[in-house]
Amino acid sequence: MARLFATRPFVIRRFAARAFAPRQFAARRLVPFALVLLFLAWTSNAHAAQKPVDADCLACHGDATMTDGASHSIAVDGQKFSQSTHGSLECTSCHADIKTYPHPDKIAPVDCKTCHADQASSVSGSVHASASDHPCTSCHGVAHYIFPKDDPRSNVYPLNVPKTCGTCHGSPDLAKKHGLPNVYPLYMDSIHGFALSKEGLLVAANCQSCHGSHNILSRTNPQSMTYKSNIPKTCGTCHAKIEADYEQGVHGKAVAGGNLNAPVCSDCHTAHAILQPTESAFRMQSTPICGNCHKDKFSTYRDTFHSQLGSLGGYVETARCWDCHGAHDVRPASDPASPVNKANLVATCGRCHAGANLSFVQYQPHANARDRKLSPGLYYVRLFMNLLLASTLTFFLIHTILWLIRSRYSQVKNKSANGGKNA
Amino acid sequence: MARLFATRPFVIRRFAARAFAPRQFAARRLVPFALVLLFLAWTSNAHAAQKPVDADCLACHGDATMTDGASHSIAVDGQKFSQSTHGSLECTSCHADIKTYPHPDKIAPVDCKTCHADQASSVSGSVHASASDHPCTSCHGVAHYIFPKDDPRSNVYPLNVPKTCGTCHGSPDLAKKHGLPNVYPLYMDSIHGFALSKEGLLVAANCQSCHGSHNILSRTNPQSMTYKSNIPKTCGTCHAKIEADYEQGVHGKAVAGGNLNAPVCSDCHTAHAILQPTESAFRMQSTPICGNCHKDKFSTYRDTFHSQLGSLGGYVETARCWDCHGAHDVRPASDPASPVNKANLVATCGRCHAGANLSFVQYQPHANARDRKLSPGLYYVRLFMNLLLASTLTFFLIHTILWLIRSRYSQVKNKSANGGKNA
Amino acid sequence: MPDPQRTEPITEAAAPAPGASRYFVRFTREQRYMHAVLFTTFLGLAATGLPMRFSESFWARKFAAGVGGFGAILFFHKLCAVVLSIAFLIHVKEVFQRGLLRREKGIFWGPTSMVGNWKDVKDLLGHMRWFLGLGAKPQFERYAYWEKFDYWAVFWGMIVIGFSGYAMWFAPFFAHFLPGWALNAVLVIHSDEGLLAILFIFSIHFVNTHLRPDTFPMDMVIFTGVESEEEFQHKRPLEYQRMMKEGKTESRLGIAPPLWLLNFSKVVGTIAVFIGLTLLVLTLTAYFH
Amino acid sequence: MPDPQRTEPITEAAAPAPGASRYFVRFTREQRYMHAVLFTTFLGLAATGLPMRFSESFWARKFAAGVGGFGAILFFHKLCAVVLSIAFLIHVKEVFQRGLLRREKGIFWGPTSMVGNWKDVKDLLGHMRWFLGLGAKPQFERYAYWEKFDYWAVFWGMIVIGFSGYAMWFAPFFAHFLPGWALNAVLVIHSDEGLLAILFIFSIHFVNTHLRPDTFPMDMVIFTGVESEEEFQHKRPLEYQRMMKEGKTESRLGIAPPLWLLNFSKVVGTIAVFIGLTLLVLTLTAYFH
Repeated sequence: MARLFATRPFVIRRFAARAFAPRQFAARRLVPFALVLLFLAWTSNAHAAQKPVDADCLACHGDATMTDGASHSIAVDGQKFSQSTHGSLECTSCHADIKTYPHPDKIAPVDCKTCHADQASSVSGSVHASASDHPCTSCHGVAHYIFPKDDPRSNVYPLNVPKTCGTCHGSPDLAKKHGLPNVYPLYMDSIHGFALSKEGLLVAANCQSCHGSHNILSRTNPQSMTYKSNIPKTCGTCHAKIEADYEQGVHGKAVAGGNLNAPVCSDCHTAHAILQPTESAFRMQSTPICGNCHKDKFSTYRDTFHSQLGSLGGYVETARCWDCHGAHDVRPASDPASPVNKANLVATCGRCHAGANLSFVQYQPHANARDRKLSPGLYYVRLFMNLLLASTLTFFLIHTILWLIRSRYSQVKNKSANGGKNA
Repeated sequence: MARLFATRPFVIRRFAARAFAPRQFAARRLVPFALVLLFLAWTSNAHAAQKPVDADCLACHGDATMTDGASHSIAVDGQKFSQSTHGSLECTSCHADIKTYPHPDKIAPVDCKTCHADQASSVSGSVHASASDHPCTSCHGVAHYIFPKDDPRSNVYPLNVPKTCGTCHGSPDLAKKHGLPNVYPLYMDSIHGFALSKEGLLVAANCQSCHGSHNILSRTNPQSMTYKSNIPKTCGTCHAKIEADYEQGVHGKAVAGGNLNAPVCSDCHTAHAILQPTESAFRMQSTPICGNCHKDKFSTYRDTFHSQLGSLGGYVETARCWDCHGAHDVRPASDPASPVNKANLVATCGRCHAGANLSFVQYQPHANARDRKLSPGLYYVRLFMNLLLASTLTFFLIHTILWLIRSRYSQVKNKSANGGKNA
Repeated sequence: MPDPQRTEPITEAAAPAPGASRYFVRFTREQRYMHAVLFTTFLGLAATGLPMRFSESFWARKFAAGVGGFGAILFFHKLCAVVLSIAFLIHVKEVFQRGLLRREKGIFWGPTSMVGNWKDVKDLLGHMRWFLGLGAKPQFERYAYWEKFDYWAVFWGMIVIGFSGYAMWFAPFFAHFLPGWALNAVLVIHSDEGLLAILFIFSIHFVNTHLRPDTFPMDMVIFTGVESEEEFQHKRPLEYQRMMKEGKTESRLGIAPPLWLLNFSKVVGTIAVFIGLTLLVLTLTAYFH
Repeated sequence: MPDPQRTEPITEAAAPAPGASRYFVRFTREQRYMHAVLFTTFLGLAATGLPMRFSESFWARKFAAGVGGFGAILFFHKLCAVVLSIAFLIHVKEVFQRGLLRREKGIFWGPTSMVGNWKDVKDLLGHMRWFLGLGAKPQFERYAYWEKFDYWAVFWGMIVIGFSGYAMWFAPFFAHFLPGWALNAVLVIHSDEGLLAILFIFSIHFVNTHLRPDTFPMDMVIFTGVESEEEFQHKRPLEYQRMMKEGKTESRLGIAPPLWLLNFSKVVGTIAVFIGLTLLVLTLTAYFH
């Protein structure tokens, strides 16, 4: 249907041709009735006599079995149409080239742009610019039954948007063809997708909350809502306080300063498969994400009991990066507002460790036992322990192997003369 | 300041009086300068000469220390005012009775209704009708610095609404005085309050999402958004799918049919202290809520292992009411769409019990071991077990007590002749 | 961590000192070990079962939080259950082998059997008469009627609690054989029989065998296995006479319990009684709450 | 659940049959019980400690999920630690009492002491020479050098692992006495020393004392406490000679280990070795992953 409207003219069979189509028998019987209606319209509305009214059109197109020459349905449900957002318009408002009845075989495709010029211009600048691949109806649904976006019957009603976009973007083939990730299933399992599809939360972010609707641009385009440096503002549309926090932190300042290596929202939360941050899975997944950039900090974190216990899976409460450093307004430790500023350490550690005191917070959560200069005590302790472990095991391993060989040798030589069964 | 604007005329000290106030020395020095300005305004704008312009007003009111006869500040920060939503207006647009300069001692209070007639009429029909107790400024903030509601500086910016309403409704005294519950802390700890205040989520429900803004009505008023039978629609503003589900269920149908004893959203989720339903605390709290009405089902549920293990606290996954019956579209078991319909039981039980089969689902999750007719087998098993328990314990308790007494008697009589230390 | 060598004589090999009383064996080592496995796992099962049964009590939630959640409780309960089941099967296998295959005498019938007989009924009635001062104290054989009751109560309890427990654990499997209402009944059975066992063991059994004046504070015989001649004669006169008459005295002679065993038994027994009484108090408070 | 009476003679009191070899006591009951407590809690500590140390391995996560989460692991680890600490303190108290207060001989010095001496060095070197076929096998006294090493390794390990463990458990308290970096060091110490103990016990100790050809598959002496005269003479010639010379033979005489004890020891020992080797394999795979 969508392709029909936007890319090819209607080719309606002529009456003569239709007379031979047995399936259209019902429509044929309506012809005399339609002529009566036409006459009535003419007498009551003499100055518009030449232009057919809706009833005239429905006289033929109201037949649910009506098809064009290519066997595509050209039927219109008048009842449903009248409830749609365009229900108050007349057929000829859109099919403006039909001036007479009966109308010519070939009529012009309806051009939505006639009324919706702004939207059409947005689309023509977007990734969906190709009108033949992306007619308006591909998102807004069947042309005669378009509903306003706050109507649950609309294809662009918030709760229906993912399904609508998913018609194309849920297909792995399309994703492959355009080199896009297959994001539809990721979104559906995310906190946004779950809130939207399972809970039906109207305010939950759907595709167009982040990508826009008519003006969707590639994320490589600096004007795009999903261009890296625009992402905080895009997410901030809903997550206002988090955006404000983020902008105060080192990451936000770096991005604002043009450093596109610094992380934005989607780097930690992912773009589509966004999890509830209190969930076990998020806590397990996100620490390595920080580690992608902060390699040394991650490696030293992994040496700690925080990490060791935390890696056990399930819901483990031990501290992850953001539990100490803050999540969005990550600040340097020198900043008095940072939770890891010396003045705040007792409070920060004390959130988990009851009784944390000034000596307790001397603990180094990122001590590097391999760095002699930074942590000399720890370095030598580790060195000693490793040497102890290696030397003890090496010595006794050799000792044991020699012993084994020699014992066996003696045993075989003496034919088990010594040593009882339970020796 | 709020009271000042709405309830009493300005009483400005006359120049003569001001000359004796040393604190207003700065303002006094501005007088010649203001006169010059006035003259310039008069020469350049002759036809409006009588009406003072903003600069004239600020000549005096721009002094931050200026007060009225009752020592209330009547200073205006012109800079901040010009950024406010009314910044494009002139002082005399609102203070319309001021025609001349200097203006009279007593001037009329500004009436917001002049422009905002709809809102004023809404308020006058609401619980906040009393204009002296609830001037517009009590919610919209200082009169000269009102910002549009999407401006973070506005008192009615979504993230600021709870704090604004909390100014009055966060006080236990006010709650007590009006016989209202002290809901502010409950809201702030709820999932809505948390999302709004901790995460700064703009779309999270704030006070006015559920109560309205100008037209707040008592929940006993059938027109109120919080009137019991309107609550599903109110919550459905965001939770659209849940509302649709609810309307399909027995509870929704009962409420729609006028039975106000049936539960609406707030009966299970509470009105303000709404928890995340996957949270352990909600799972612990909500089963007894169902039990408030379904007393027999709750009592028989409590006899099951589901309940026994589930009551241990922490996150226990055993089935609660809605895990089997559905949460919002609770349907009678006879409905084929109900998860507890016979045809669906294997699937429903199988969600937790791997390997659930047709015989497994013969298990009665609400068997009543006290009901001989409904569960005869179980009834007699329980009877037998209880009799066994009671008779065994009773018999041996008597036996043991008698033995104890007799042994002690013998022991004392025989002066411990028999029985060694470790006998 | 072997200790530096001790120079004291080895108690096990010591002959009884002259003048000291002779000791007779009442319980074999296997029996004592079985009792040890039984009471250890029973304490474990009770300590994990009660929090599940009375999960709404504050101590159940504290306990669950303390040991790392309901999963840990359930895991430990099942672990103890499996160990106890294995011990029970070993016992049944042994009774079967000795009684039916090897046709040992005294397993199923006669004065040394655990099976109840007419004398037990008479002993019970006679004992009751004695309680009320209406007759002399009955003379007990090897196993007194309350000991037989203890044994069969545990035997029956094991089958009943065990079967119902496994039926809950593997409900989808058991559902193939059991009717629907039986799946409901197993919880009632498991929890009532378990409660009975707990209440019985931690009150009646403790008092009868350990805390009554004759044995206070604890009857060590299940730990040491032996009883002095006087005690034996006083408590089981019939068995003592029978032993003398049959000339089996020599074969029943044991050694005096070494001090370490008495001390060890006291410590273990006291801990068990203490845990048991604590659980009893918690159960009763939860039950009558 | 007492068993029907057995009619076999009581093994404990039995005199050695004529012609059978004599048995001598090497470990007292206290020492064997201490070893039992030690290896039980050690297995528990290793089984719960390793999943925490190698928490990123798949088996650690499986294990945590199986026993009800990390809380259960941590709880059980602390429980075993407390039991082992108590056992250790009892041992230290006893050594202190016997060596310092009662001034028993042979605790700190001499051939029966656990304290290393010049002979141990010579024995070690001689043993090595023997390994290489360069000399005769040294004659060992009561405790051979590798046994002394085992003892002191555990003794030292106990102090080091125990102290560092409690320092982590009660970090805010220990922070009063320890410098900041020590709070970091305790984890390194705890986990390295624990790993050393696990690797050592589950490979070297198992092989040295149980799996080498002379003792394969298991040296039962730590379970039974006694060794036959021939074995004793062969393995500890010096001690045997000293015992004969000092005329202490009588006081060291033990009884032949009863069959039940041998069977019981085999079962327990096999389970322990099996668990230990499993943990060893898991540790090595995780370490070299």
